[in-house]
Formats: sequence, C-alpha cells, structure tokens
Amino acid sequence: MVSYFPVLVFAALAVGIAVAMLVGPWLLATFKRDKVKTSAYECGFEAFDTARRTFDVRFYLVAILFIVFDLEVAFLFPWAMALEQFGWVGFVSMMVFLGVLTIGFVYEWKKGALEWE
Amino acid sequence: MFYSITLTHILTLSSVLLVLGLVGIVLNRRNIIAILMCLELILLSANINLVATSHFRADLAGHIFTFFILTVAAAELAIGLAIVTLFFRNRGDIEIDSADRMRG
Amino acid sequence: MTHLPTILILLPLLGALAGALTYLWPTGAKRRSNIRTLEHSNIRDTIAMATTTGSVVLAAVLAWTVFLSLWLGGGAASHVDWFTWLNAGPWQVTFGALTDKLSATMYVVVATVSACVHVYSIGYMHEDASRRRFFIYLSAFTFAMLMLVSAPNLVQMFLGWEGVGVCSYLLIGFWHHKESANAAAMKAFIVNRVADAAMLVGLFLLLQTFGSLTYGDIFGQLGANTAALMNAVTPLFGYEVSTLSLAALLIFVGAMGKSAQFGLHTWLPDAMEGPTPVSALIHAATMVTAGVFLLCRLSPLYELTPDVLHIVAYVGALTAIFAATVGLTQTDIKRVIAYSTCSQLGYMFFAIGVSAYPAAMFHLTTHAFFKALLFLGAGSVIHAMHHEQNIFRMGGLKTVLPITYVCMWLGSLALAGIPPFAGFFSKDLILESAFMAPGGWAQPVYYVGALAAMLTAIYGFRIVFMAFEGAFMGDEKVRSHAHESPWVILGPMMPLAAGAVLAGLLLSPMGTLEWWQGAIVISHHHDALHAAHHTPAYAKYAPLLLAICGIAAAWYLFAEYRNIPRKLASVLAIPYAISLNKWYVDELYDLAVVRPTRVLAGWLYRFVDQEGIDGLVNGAADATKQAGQALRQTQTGHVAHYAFAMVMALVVGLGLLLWRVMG
Amino acid sequence: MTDLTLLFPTIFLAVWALVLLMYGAFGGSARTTAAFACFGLAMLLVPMLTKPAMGSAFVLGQGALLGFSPFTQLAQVLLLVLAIPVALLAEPFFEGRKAHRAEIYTLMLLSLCGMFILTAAQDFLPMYMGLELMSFPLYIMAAMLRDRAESSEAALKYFVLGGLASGLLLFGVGLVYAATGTTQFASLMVALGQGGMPWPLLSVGLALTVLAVLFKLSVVPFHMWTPDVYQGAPTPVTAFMAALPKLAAIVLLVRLLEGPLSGLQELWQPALAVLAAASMVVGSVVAIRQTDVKRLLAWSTIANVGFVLCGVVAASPQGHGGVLFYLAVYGLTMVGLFAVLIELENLQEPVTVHGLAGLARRRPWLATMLLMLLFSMAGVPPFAGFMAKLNVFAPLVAAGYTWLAVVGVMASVVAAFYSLWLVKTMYFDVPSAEVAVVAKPVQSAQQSPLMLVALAAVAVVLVLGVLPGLLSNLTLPAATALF
Repeated sequence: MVSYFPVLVFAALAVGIAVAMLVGPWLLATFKRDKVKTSAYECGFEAFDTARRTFDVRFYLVAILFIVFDLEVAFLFPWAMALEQFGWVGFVSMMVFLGVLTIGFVYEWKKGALEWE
Repeated sequence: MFYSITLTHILTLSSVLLVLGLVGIVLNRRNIIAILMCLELILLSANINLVATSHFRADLAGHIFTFFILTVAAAELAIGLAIVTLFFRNRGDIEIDSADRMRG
Repeated sequence: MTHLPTILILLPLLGALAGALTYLWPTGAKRRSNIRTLEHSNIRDTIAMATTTGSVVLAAVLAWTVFLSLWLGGGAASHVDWFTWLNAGPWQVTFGALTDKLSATMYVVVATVSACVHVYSIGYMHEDASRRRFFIYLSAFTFAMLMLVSAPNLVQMFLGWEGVGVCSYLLIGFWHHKESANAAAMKAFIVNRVADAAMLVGLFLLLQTFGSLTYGDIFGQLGANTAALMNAVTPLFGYEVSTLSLAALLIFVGAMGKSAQFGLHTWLPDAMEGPTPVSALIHAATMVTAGVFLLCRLSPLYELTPDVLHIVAYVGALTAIFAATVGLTQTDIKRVIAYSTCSQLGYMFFAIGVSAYPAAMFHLTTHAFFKALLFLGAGSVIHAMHHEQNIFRMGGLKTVLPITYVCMWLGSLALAGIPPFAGFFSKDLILESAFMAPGGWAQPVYYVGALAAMLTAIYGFRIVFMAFEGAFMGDEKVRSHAHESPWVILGPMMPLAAGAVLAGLLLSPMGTLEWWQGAIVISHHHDALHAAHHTPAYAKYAPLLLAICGIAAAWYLFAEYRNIPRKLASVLAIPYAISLNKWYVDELYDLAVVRPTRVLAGWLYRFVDQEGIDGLVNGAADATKQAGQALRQTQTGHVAHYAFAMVMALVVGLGLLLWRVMG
Repeated sequence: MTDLTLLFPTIFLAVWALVLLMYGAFGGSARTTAAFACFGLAMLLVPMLTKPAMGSAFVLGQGALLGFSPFTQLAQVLLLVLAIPVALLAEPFFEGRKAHRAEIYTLMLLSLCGMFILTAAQDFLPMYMGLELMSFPLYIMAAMLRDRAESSEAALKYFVLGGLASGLLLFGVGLVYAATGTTQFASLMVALGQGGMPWPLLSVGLALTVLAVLFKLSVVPFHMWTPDVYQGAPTPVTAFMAALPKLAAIVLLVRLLEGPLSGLQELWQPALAVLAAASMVVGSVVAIRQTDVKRLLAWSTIANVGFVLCGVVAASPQGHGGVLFYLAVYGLTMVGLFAVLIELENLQEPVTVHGLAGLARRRPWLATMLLMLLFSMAGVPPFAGFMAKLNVFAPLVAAGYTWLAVVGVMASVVAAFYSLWLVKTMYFDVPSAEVAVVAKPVQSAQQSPLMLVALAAVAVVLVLGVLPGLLSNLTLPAATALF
C-alpha cells in the first residue's frame, strides 16, 4: 500500500484546493446578482426548454471538425515523451503526420467550414 | 482482492460491452445518434481487450493498436455525423426506421 | 526465315480482316432498300478483292519459298511458338507453327490452289452482288486450313479443322437464296458434326492417355513406352479395347467425315451447290484432304495399330470403287468430278492403310493440281454455258472453248493415270504398295483399285467427250452466246495445268520415305512402300493398260456411238439404277436414320418435352421465382434487421465453430 | 530503416490524393482534377509494371507490417488497371447532375491507397487501417449526391453496417491478441502451427476477423447492405464499389487463409463452401425478381462473390489463380456495364428492367455492348466470363468439392437466366408508351469517355475469352507463389 501514498497526497491536495477556491470568494468577494449572471451557462440554448428540440446543424459541423483534430494529441504526448529515443526518424514521421493534418485544416479553411454563417 | 483481477475478468467485461453495443444497434428503432454511440461502445470494448492484454502480457503492441483505433474511431465518428447531418437535411428527421426507401 | 511460316499463315487472315473492314466504310446516305446495286459497292468490293487475293498470292510465294528451302535448300524443320493459349497446370496448349516437310507440302498445296482460285473468282464471280463476302470467306478458309496443317498440337489442329468446316458451310450456302444450297450446307455441317464428335472422343482419349495433345509429347511417349502403351486398354460395353486402337479408330472416323469416305461421303456431292471455285479449293484440293494429312501426321500412332490400318485400307478401297461406279452415270458435270474426288481420296486412304503414307501425300499433292484444274475447267464451261451443268445438254464445245478443252484433257489424263502426267506416278505407287504389302493381305485392295482406275478413266473422259466432242445437244440459244472465258479465268488454270503435267515427274522424290525426313514414320514390319520397287511387271502395268482401255471405251461410247450407253442402261437396268442412285445410300440413311429420328423426335417432343421436361423446367423456374420473391421479402430496408441478421448469423456460426473446436 | 521503394505506389497514391485535394481547394476545376487523377494512376502503372518490388516493409520481430509477394503485386496492378476506367466514369455522371466535385478523386485515390495497404498487410494493424482507409471514402462517396435521399440513405446503411463489421473485426483481433499475444500474421502462423484444434478464444477471434472480410465481400448472410447501397449510391461509385474492394478483400482473405490460417484448412474449407453455396444461390435467385437494374447487378454481385469463393475453397494455386482471374474479368465487366448504365441515365432512359424494353431499336450500339457484357456475365462462351467460371469450377472439382461445383453450375443457370432475360427485354419487348416519350432522341456525337470505357471493357472481355492465357499466365504463377 505504500506505493499508493502519493495518490493519497494528490487526492488530499485536490480536495483542499477545491474547497479553498469555493470558500475563498465567499469570504472575499461582493455579490451583485442580475438575471444574466444567475442563469445557467449554455451555449446558444435556453436553459429551461424542451430537451427534445433539435440542435442547430452547425454544432454538428464544429463537432465533426473538432473530433479529428482533438485526437492528434493522443499521439503527441507519447511521442514527446520518447522523442529522444526516436531520433530524426521519429521527428520526421510526426512532422509528416502533422503535415497531413495541416492539409486537412487548410482544406476546411478554404472551403469555409470554419465560418459560422 | 484487487490482485485477483485477471485477463479473463476483463475479457468478460469487454464481451458484455460488445453485447450491449450489438443489442443497442439491433433493438434501437429511433435514433441514429444512438447507433453511433453503440458503434463506439463496440470499438471501446475491443480497446479494452487490447489494452488489458497488453498489460498482462507486458507487450506494447496492444497499446499502439489502441491509439490507432482511437484515431480511426474519431474519423469514423466524424463521417458518421456528417452522414447523419446529410440524412437529416434530406429527410427532416434522424429516425433510423425512416431509412427504408430502398428494399426488396 | 524462321518467321516465314508464321507470316504466310497470318497473311490470309489479314487479307480477310482488311476485306471485312470495308463493311465499316461509311455508306453516306442510308439506303432505303436492301437491294444492293453493283455500282454502289464497287470500290469496296475492289478493295476487298485486292486485299484478299493479294495476301493469298503473297502467301503462295512464301509457301513455295519455305517448301523449296526445306527441300532443295537443305533447311531443317522448324517450330515457332506463338503464345500459350491454355495453361491449366500440367496441361498446356501452345499455339505455333510446326514446319516440316509434311506441313510445308500442305502450305504449297493450300496456298497455291487458293491463290489460283482467288484470281479465278475475280472473273467467275464478277456479276455477283455479294462477291466481297465470298472473297472474305475464301481467305478465312485459307487461314483456317493453314492453321490446321501448321498446328504443333491437336488442339490447334482441331480449331483449324472446325474453322475450315465453318467456312465450308458458309461457302456451300453462299447463294443462300437457293433452298438447295442451304440444305446442302446444313447437310455438310451435320454429317461432319457426327464425324467430329467421334474425333473429339478420340482426342480426349489421347489426352487422357498421354496427358498432352502436342504431337511431340505424344510421339515421344509412343517411342519411349511402346509396349506399355500398346497394352493399355479401355473398357467399352463390357469389353476391354486397346486404347490406342480405339483412339486411332475414332480419329479416323473424324477424318472419314471430312474426307468424304464411304458412309460419311453423302455431303460432298451435295456440296457442289456452292460456287465452282469453292468446289475447286475446298472440295477437291484442300479441306477434303485434311483427313489424309491428319492420318499421315499421326503415322507414329497408326503404325502401332495395324488393325485400324486394315480398316482404313478397306474403307478407302470401298470408297474408291463405290465413287467410281457412281461417277459413271451422273449427269451433272460437277457431281461427276465430286465423285471422282471421293474416289481419289479413297486411293489416298488405302495407301495409308498399307502404310504407304508418302504415296498418299504424293497423290494428295498431284491430285490437288489436276482436280482443281478439272473443277476450274468445269467452272469455265459452266460460265460459258450460263450455268448449265448437265453434260447431256452440252457437246461439241471444243471449237467454242479450245483452251478449256485442252486443260480438261490434261486434267483428265492426269486423273486417269497416263504417263507422264502427274496422276500416273502417284497412283501407280499406291497400287504397287498395295500389291506388295507384306503378307499380301492387301492384294484384294489392289485389284479393286485397278478396277477403279479403269472406271476413273471412263467417267473422266466421259465428261470430256460428252461436253466437247460430237454434236451439241442443248439449247441452240445458249450455244450461240457461248464464248471462251476471259483470261482472268483461264490464267489461273495455267499453273494448275502445268502442275497436272509436271508435278508427278518433278515431285517424284515425295514417294520415298527418306524424302520426308522423319515427318512420317513407317514401322519396318509393314514397309509396303519399300517393297513396291519389286512389283512384278504384270501388276505394275495392268492399271495403266486398264486406264488406256477405259479411255478408248469412253471414246467409243461417248464420242462415237452415243446411243450405245442408252441401250446398255436398259440392258443392265439394275446396276445402272444402283449407280445412278448412288447405291441408295442417301435413301438408306433417310429410311434408317432420318425418318426414325424425326418420328422419335416428334414423339419425344410431344410426350417427353412438352409434358415432362417443360413441366419440370417450368415448375423449377416457378419455384425459383417464388423463392426469389420470398427471399426478397426479407430485405426489409431496415438497418436494424440487417444488423440482426448479421448478428444471428454470427451467433450461429460461432456456435457451430465452438462445437467443432471443443467437441 | 525500411526500403521506401517498396512502399512507393502506396505513398504515391496518398500524396497524389492530397495534392488533388489542395488543387481542388485552391480553385482547380473538377474536370482538370479528373484528368490529373487519371494521369497519376496511369503514371503509377509504369513503375509497378516495370519494377515490381518484392519483400517486406517495417520488419518487426518475426514478421513485418507489410509484405509484397507476386500475388499482392499482381492484385495491386489489377486494382490500378480497374481504377482508371472507373475514375473516367465519374465526370460524365456528376457533370450532368451539377454535383461534380474534385473531392471524389481524392476519395477514390485514398480508398485505392487503403486497398494497397490491405492487399499487403502482414499484421492485423495495417489490415485494420487498410480496411478502414478503403471503406471510409466509400461511405462518403456513397453520399456524394447530396440532395438525393437515396444517396444519403445508402451511405447511412453502409456506414452503420460497415462500422459494425469493423467493430467485430477489432474485437476479434483483441481476442486473438489475448490468446496468442501477437497481432502479426507470421507469429500467428507459428502459434497455430502446433497442430490440433485452436482453443476456443482464439478460434472465436479468428472467426470474427474473417467475418469482417466476408462482410466487405458481401457474402451471404453478411450481404444485406449490398443491394440498398448499390442502388442508392451514385452510379460511378457503385461501379467503384463493385469492382475494386471485392478484389482487395478477396486478396486479403486468400492471404489470411493460406498464410496464418493454412493449418486450419479443415475448419474453414467446409464453412466457406457453405457460404459460397448460399451466396451463389441467394444472389442468383433473388436477382431474377428485381426490377431496378442497379439493384439486380447488386444481387448478381453477391452471386458472383459466391463463384469467386469457389476458387478460394479449392485452396490450390489453380483455384486462387482462378479467383484473381475471375475478379479481374468480373470487375471489368461491371465497369463496362455501369458505363453503359450511366450513358442510359444521361440519356434519361429509365434504368429499370422494363424500361430497357426496345432498347435495341432505340440505341443499337448501347444495346449491343450491354448484350456482350451480359453474355459474359452469364458465362456464355466465347466471352471471358465463361473462362472465369471454368477457372474456378475446375480447381474446385479437382479439390473434391464436386457438390459445390454442381450447385455453382445450377446457380449459373439461374444467373444466365436473368442476364438473358435482360437481353430479351432489350431486343424483343415493345417499350411502354411513356418510355418512348421520355427518352431523349439519339444524339449525333457522344463526346463522353463512357463509350470508350464500355468499348474497352467489351474488347477485353472478348480478347480474354478467346485468349485467356494472356491473363491466366499471370495469375497462376502469382497464386503459385502463395504456397
């Protein structure tokens, strides 16, 4: 169980910081409520409405674009950790990968997929 | 107790997930998005297989495989969403049962 | 040099294709009616005639080059592979050109006669609206025939064999508006089909026995395991039959069909419905000799099956005498020559039967020249007489057609076997070989052949005298319009006439085994050819004497005293009727085969086909359709159903798999 | 470091696809993109034919990720040869519908790149990647006619079921990995080579991986997507789907079965025989009740895949050579048929079975080409289709599966029936009144490459029918090298 001690410390720290951040403002800040501030945060939707209404299709578009680029990070982390052992081959390989992604990015930019309207 | 978890347990878990995904696809009569989720579930069950084996056999291939699957799954989902969007534009709904224009 | 054979084989094909391309020539305004006018198709006809005739003439020149360089130039036999047509594991079929003395001789015969016939047809067919088609068929035929003789394996040979069959069918039925021409074409095709079926079975037997249909492989194995192969047997109707003999016999049946031997000869006289140049090329000089060629090519096989050789000899002798007797009484000039062809082919076969293959090939070559000459001469007469073919409506034409008259004389002298004309040398050799065949078993064949030689002289000169001598017996109007044919018709007859006179002298080395340089094999057990040198004088000169007597008799009967034959016919009524009706073979076939088949077919159609099979087939078709409809209903269009089907199949499949793996 | 020349064709396809994508994005027209795409494919043929590279790429441990054998090489050349005419079909179809986009060529090239990886895969990882790279562009291309509901419905069905199949594949790979600890074909072969039955976990995993391939091949009972997708997809895309992925998938199947699974022949041979029989029978029987020509061709594809599987079941060099021969001929026939169909669609002829009535009178040339291609499909000599069927049935009999050959011949009879039925409709039936009004009059000059493609298909089908040696002399040695 000794090996799990750092986890315990981590957990304790996390709880501590969270509590501090909740309690801190309550102690220090002043409160001026208005209607916008008290409503729940939602991007573009009424907070309390029928949940069955359809989403704007443009959200899907953003989601589609996001998903793909999102995942490159999954490759980048281990790559960055082991770059020293890969050497140039590893570096060039990743650059090719990123280059392909960039081409995709350029494509969607040129096609206007990044414009909201 | 913790140490008694073996590969068999994890394979059982992943099989349960697989069956859930399959049942979700077969029984779902309404929403295409749910079907996409079920597909993801199947892929994840496969990922669990690979990662667990990779761990228990101390072999990296499974990990690498999983990374690739994750990426491909993302691309797959993107295509799926795009097709669903297109379907919605043409039909006005995304009910899977309405996709029966062609049959026989 | 090695590619000359390939080029000469392909030339007629190219000519035919180029001719066929003229059909793609834009016709400009669409014609309303189907009636072609001569003017309309003139240019295209000319082009087609030029390409086909030109290519075949060139092929003839190349053929002579190849032949002479092999014979006099001391060249060796060559073998060129073109491409592998089939590659079925251990069994390969590679197309190519095998050029030895045997095929080179055939190149010369085929290409020379074909070239003459092409040129001749320019004159003969010039009034025909669809002559372009005619020339294309002719060239296509020449190509198929060259394929047949150049083949290094039996598959390519068979393709050529069927190719010439198809072209022959098309050319016999060339005047397809004539009912009789269509019937004759069908008859030729069907009779040949019967023979080819037997031959195919023979080829399959060979393939099964040798694992290959390439001549080289077959002959190599025949030489290597002679004893084992000779002892091989095939079960047949409860008996065990020697495989080699069975195969040889079946292939001989195929050859009998193509070469119109007795029993399967009935198509040849009817084939005279085709234009005369066709008769000269196909039904005298080339296609009908394919059977003879094939048996010579397969001499290593036939030498091991003496029993089959005996059958070949008897069938040949029977054909020779049968056709000669029938030829005596026919009135149609072309039919007489057709029966004479049949008879001469009989000579060739009995030469093969006594293992005198070189004599058969020698006779094939000389026969090609004089028989083509006779046909073209007959064509010239027919042309001059406005398509009159009955010799009893001719007579005294020697003043009108002097050149044709001379040609017919030369051809008939060669046919009758009078020295020094071509036929003498080859026919003599055949008869001597038959007489001297070891053991003397073939002496009856010799006597039949000698008798046939006399009959040959009689009917051969019967046409000459009936048509050219004496008084004219036909319509005066026709005679007044008759005139000698133009040189485009007479010209091509000249080389053939030269051949009819000289071929026997010049090509006499062909009559020896050594000349063939291994292309023909004769077992020393039955070397009749070699023994033929020691023929006693009476046997040697008897046929010649008989032939001279025959000519004299012909002169007496058909030029001097023309009323005698009629009296003879009434005195000898029964033999006359048998001869006139061609031994009633057609009637026999009608009674024994055609009618029962028709009755049976009608019965089968009504009771078995309409009620039984149709019911069954329609039932099966309906059941299939209903199954299709039912399965169609499972295709609902719903993805979930499809996925369900997949998963269920998966579950069932995995269940079976686990049951198998664990149990 | 891996020898990159081995990978040159694969890399070239990917790079060329991206170049075309950028070209299109920066204002290049779809037509010029089409030209560039075909040019690139044709250029690629040169090195592939003159310098066929053999060997392994990315060697890891006992095996490698990719391996190039004569079988793979020949399959890739055939894929390339088939891809060029298919690419030519897109322009005349999409131009007329104002839906011609440069992207379709990028997608085709990427899919082809996936097939190249698939045919060379020596490990489950590249196999999976290749399979997905081949399939994703197909899903998108199926939806290429964006305002046609059928098009997006087809894409949706294809996507969902395809995703399901690849999910099962991955699960199977996971099981195989769990059972043996490897994903390489070579190591798997060693693990399976011990003899005896494989343990259940492994056998289930292998079955699942094979299933994914069977799905792509649309083998009964994994065929149900095929008719819907073929009917709904734009016609050139259907041609692409009918001709190319089948070849790639069967090459993978053969390499799997003759490679790692060669020790389990007694397991897979009877199973595949049953599936082949089911495909031949179901495909042929349902086809005769179809009214839409594209849908009919889809069912005929299912039947044809059954015929191809017969060659696989034979499990001999002759059988696998026959498989390549069959698929090359079949693919080309399909491309030719679809070329004619597109021309008919462009002429606003109805492409239903009854709509073809009297076609021979209205458009004799198109009808003649259709006739020859249908005869080839029906297996009438002297067309190549006959030789193709012969080349799979003969090895099957040699392998002792006479019953399957008998089923196959019976299915061929049914298949011949619907082909000849179409011919009869074209030549002898009287068109209904509406058809005569709707169809455009005969145009004087056809400038599209459609006729070229159809003519080329007819010519090759005829030549290969007479001289099958031209192709079988290539396929047989390639298949022999598998053993």
